[in-house]
Amino acid sequence: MSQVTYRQAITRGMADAMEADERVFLLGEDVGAAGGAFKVSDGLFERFGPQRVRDTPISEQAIVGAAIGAAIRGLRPMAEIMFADFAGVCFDGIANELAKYRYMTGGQVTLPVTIRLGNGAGAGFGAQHSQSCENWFLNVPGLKIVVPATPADAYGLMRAAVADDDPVLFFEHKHLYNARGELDDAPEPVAIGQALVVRPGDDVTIVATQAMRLQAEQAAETLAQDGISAEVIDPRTVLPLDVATVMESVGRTRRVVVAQESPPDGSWGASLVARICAEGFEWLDAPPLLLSADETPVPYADDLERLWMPDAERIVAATRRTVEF
Amino acid sequence: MSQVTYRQAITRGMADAMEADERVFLLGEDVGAAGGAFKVSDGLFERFGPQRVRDTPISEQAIVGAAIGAAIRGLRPMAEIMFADFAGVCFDGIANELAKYRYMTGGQVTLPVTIRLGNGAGAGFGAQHSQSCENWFLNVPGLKIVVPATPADAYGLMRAAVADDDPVLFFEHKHLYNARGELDDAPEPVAIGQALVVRPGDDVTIVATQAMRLQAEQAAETLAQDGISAEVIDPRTVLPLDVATVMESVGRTRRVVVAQESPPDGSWGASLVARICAEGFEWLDAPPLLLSADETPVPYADDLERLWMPDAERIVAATRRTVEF
Amino acid sequence: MRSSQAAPAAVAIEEQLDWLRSMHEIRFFEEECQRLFTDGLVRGSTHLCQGQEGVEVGACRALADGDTMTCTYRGHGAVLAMGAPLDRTFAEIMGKAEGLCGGKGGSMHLTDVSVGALGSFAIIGAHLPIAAGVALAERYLDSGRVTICFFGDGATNIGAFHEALNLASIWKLPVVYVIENNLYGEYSPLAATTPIEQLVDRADAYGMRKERVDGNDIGLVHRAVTAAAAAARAGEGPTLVEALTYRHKGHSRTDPAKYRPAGELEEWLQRDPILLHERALQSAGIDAERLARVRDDAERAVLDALERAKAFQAPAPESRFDHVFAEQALAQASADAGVLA
Amino acid sequence: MRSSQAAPAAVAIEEQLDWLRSMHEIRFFEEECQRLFTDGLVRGSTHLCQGQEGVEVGACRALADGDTMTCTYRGHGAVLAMGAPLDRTFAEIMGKAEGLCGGKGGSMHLTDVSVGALGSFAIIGAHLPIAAGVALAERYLDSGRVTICFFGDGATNIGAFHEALNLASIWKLPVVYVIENNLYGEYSPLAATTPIEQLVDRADAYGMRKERVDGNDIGLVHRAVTAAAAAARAGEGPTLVEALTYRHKGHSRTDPAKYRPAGELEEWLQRDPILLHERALQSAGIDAERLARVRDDAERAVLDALERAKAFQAPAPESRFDHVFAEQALAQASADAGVLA
Ligand SMILES: Cc1ncc(C[n+]2csc(CCOP(=O)(O)OP(=O)(O)O)c2C)c(N)n1
Ligand SMILES: Cc1ncc(C[n+]2csc(CCOP(=O)(O)OP(=O)(O)O)c2C)c(N)n1
Ligand SMILES: [Mg+2]
Ligand SMILES: [Mg+2]
Repeated sequence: MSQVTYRQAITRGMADAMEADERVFLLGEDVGAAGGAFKVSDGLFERFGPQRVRDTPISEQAIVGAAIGAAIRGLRPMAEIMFADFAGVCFDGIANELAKYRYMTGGQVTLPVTIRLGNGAGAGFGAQHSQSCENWFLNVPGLKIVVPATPADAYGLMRAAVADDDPVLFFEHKHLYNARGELDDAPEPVAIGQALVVRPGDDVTIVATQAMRLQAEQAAETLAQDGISAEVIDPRTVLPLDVATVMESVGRTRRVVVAQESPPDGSWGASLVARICAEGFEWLDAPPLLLSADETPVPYADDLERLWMPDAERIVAATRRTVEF
Repeated sequence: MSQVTYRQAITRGMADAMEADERVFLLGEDVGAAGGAFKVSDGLFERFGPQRVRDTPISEQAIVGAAIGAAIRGLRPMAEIMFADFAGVCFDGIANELAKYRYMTGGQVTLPVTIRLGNGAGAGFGAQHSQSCENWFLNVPGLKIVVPATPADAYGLMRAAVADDDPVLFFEHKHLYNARGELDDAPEPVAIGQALVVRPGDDVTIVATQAMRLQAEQAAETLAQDGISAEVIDPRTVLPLDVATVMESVGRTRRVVVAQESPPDGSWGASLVARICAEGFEWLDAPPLLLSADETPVPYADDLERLWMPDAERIVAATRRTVEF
Repeated sequence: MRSSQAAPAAVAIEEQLDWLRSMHEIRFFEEECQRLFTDGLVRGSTHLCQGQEGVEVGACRALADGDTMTCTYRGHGAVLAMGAPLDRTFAEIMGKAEGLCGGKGGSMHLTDVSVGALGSFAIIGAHLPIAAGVALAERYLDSGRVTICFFGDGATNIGAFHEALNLASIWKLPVVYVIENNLYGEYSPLAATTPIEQLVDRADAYGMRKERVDGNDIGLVHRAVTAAAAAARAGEGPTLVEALTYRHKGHSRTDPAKYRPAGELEEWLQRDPILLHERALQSAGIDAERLARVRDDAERAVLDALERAKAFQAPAPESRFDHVFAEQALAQASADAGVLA
Repeated sequence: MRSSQAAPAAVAIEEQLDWLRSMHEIRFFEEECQRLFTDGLVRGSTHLCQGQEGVEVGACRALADGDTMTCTYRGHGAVLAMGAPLDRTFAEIMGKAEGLCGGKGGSMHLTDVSVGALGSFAIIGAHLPIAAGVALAERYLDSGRVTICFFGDGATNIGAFHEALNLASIWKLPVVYVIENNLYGEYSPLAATTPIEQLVDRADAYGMRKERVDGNDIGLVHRAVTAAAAAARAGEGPTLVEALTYRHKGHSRTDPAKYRPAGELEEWLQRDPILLHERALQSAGIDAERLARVRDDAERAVLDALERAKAFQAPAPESRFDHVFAEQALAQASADAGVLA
């Protein structure tokens, strides 16, 4: 067991995956000698060489396409899209090709593609570099989408993603790269599609991912001091959502708050609320509360960006309202 | 008052908009002499000439970009993206540029851009030409998204979209092009963001758009024969959703079914359910029911495609379950 | 652009007869296809390739065993040229369970991986980067294989074309990009959308090898693609081949092709690739009777295949949940009719 | 590529002194900017343009009143060259209410429409089609105006580049595309990503006019862009200008630029555009004292502007709901803290 950063955990996840299987390789812009824009592939080029750690031109359509093509011929590509927002320029490749190719061919091709994307706000990068882009892809069957919050989950989901025979979008929260956490010396993969009960509780369930999960944990701590016992759940995968784990919790607590770093419409949070209502409407003692970011693009200025999205304090307030309903 | 097709209503909407304002023009692939892939711009080239009805190369990024650039210089472009699925190749232009440009510049630019997209399934076009792509853009603040179902709404929303100073995505359901309906001789614009109560009812509210709305009307007819009075609401705009009109109805009926032609996660239907629960949880006598398409890409074969999405019969069954809850 | 009426000597006559057979099969296949659609037996749309068989057969027959191919929605010919069975190809277009893709793909997505037909793509340009990826894998695995990527003249204006060719060139990938230049993108003549004379010159923007050929002369296409494939295998990187050809029919089922100048079609019919190849074979000593037999055999094969295809079953309703994922469990979970309640 | 040490005779000396002033302002601005970031007074990232001032000022000063410009995240210089006020530009980067964009945009999105700086774009390639659209509007409105679009060498590999240049060319739009070729895209040298020698040759793929210039010689840049703008106004369509230059600093705040070969920076510092232009002015008879005064005035203007900017207020919290839409009502409706409950 050691303390590592989220960034180091991903790096190690990729390195171990490459070590374990020669078909695994990484491609993206400046992922090689430069170690990636966020330094997540630091050292991989030196260790695995230019064949397996490949710098590309600034051509995201080509990156995603090349990953698809390589995958159908038996390789297991990891493609980096730097800022998740750039998925906009290769959306067709992800949503129309990668997600549908297997289905359209009646299962003739297998697409073990992992796409890594730097997600989220909080660092002053402005409207085009701060979105939670997992929400763009929720309505696209054929994809699996993971959103790790901790080093252990990041490592475990990276291993699972690369080992998975289906396309996985792996969202790395940029604001967490330097966050530290425990990582086992021989860490295991984390199953895709399995939520984690981060903190058990009895009075209310708080569901959150990535940076918001850390805020939710903080909020739960604060609430505990007031005698409110909040269970915190991190879905870790948003497509498909592990509704069962959430329902098990909500079945006990009968109250739920979903906190997310994005606007409400078309979000995983709204999708989860719809599923909670579908499966456990009668159990609920309070309306499910969806705490979202503002319905605006992400503003640049420090203060504005901070206000744009929920934080521990607002989660506390929202949870109180739900508990007191 | 005359009977026109949905296609003719859109054509007339564009023509009247161009007649009314010289800054309005149309660009897209084969929208000119050919009249568009779906013949929606038939006759416009002859009437308004090559300056105002512009054929482009097969370059959707250029189409959207050109519309943005022209708009900030005072024109009012209507851009056609033929099949909505092709929005995947110009997703960045729509979601990262068009939607955010005004905000990022603190209001220095105004973007009266209308983007027309051929939406939806039901015609055997397969997985890459049949999606309900409005769902891709729900999490992107800065856009308005309209989804007309009838000739009158198509005409009225087209006029409103072109007159609007903000970007509007105008989704035309391909399967409705030949559907007929009434159109006033001097038709009015339809306000963006206003739902329509299509059929009043007391026992349950059914919410649906585009092709599903017609199925919902049929379903209501069938239910009426069984003594179930269903109110049918067509949001007509899915961003922003007119939650007030839906809540007014649900406040009376206390039961709601949302039927849509897409998978559930990340859909406008799930977003609406989340909002209904937020605003009217206590009023509901039954869980809000979200009736969606299968969580798969759209299959090609006739029978499979028909099964893939809800229809009147399944809406009837779902509504019965909700009423009997 | 050179035109060879004489068949290239290097290719055995039997092989060249086989090209003829393949072109005939495609031609008859497309004619039947058209009938299926106009008779309303099949829905959706279809994009026929009559007139372009020379490019498709000429190029695919330049491949070796294990080589692969990707193409567009106008891909019936290319997929058949790779060796996809006629009956299961018909069946796919008819949405049958025994179709190449189990009825999931349809006319625009014909795929038969077992013969190297890796996929037909219906978003313009999307498969060009995918083909680069296929070639990257061949390079990575040191397989010695090459891949062909077919696309249209209109597709050279989309962004993915640019990114794919640049990537293929900088990495010297074993891919042959073949433009089937049939003079139109949907209803637009090339000159209306593309400000240069020769599309193949776009190769220069990527420092890429290039070759422009008469696409209706199957011998020339075969020779050009053979050379390009050899170069690719030798590590010399990709080639952009522009094959000039013509589609005899409209863009799609609903297009009467009224935008064509008078006489254009007639002129191209004179240069029908089947006709030209038959002439070449006659010059090489094959008699008319033998040629007629090839044609008739092809026709019979197509009609028989169509009958078989018609007899195939529709896909089982539950099959629509298959093949979303490699592991079925996830898709099955949603098989309960999409109701959240 | 020609190199002119002598200033082009056609441009008045006063105007050329003004170029120098503008380059100095940009240089000092960027130095202060860097300090703001390294001191942690500003978050996020910034992309500085020291060394590229010759391209930005040379090109923008070739424009006439009412002409416009779009650029990238590395756009401080271009926006200032168009005449954006120093203080409000600083203020935007500092996220102040009085910033050019009210603090909504930041370093990567500097925009001042009032001076024709239509926007800075941070997704590579995205603004190239937008610039075509701006030019289309000028054409449509018969305004006689032209627009400049700046972008980097690395951006020539993205799809939007291809689509935009093709469209601009086929429609003969009045736009001047200027590649600021600073030899690197982020940390990658051009040759690692781009298989051709001269980026400007990509113009041939679009039948587009082209010109390659020493971007550190402001006179040559000015002359090339003046000619391109004149051609554009005359209806002769767009030009692709490649200006060879160098960024003195790393790609962004966090980049120490270790990937550069030893001596490369030093060599380029010898060819600093400010230095070269000062020499040219000296040859034209301007004395050292006058040159020093220009420099000092620029420095003072920048430092004063920075002081003013520091004193500006942070944006009001509620201002974050403004400007999503032209009509405010819609955004305001969601101002109740994003809670669905
Ligand atoms: C991205 C995208 N835009 C538009 C279309 C619609 N479309 C289908 S075929 C076609 C014309 C293509 O022309 P070309 O590349 O010359 O191929 P051809 O059809 O002539 O074989 C168009 C525009 C599409 N499928 N994908
Ligand atoms: C679509 C997209 N991909 C990647 C990036 C990340 N990125 C920002 S700057 C840059 C390098 C651009 O190089 P170049 O075009 O030469 O411009 P320069 O930075 O040298 O001015 C990259 C890859 C981006 N902003 N957008
Ligand atoms: Mg064509
Ligand atoms: Mg550069």
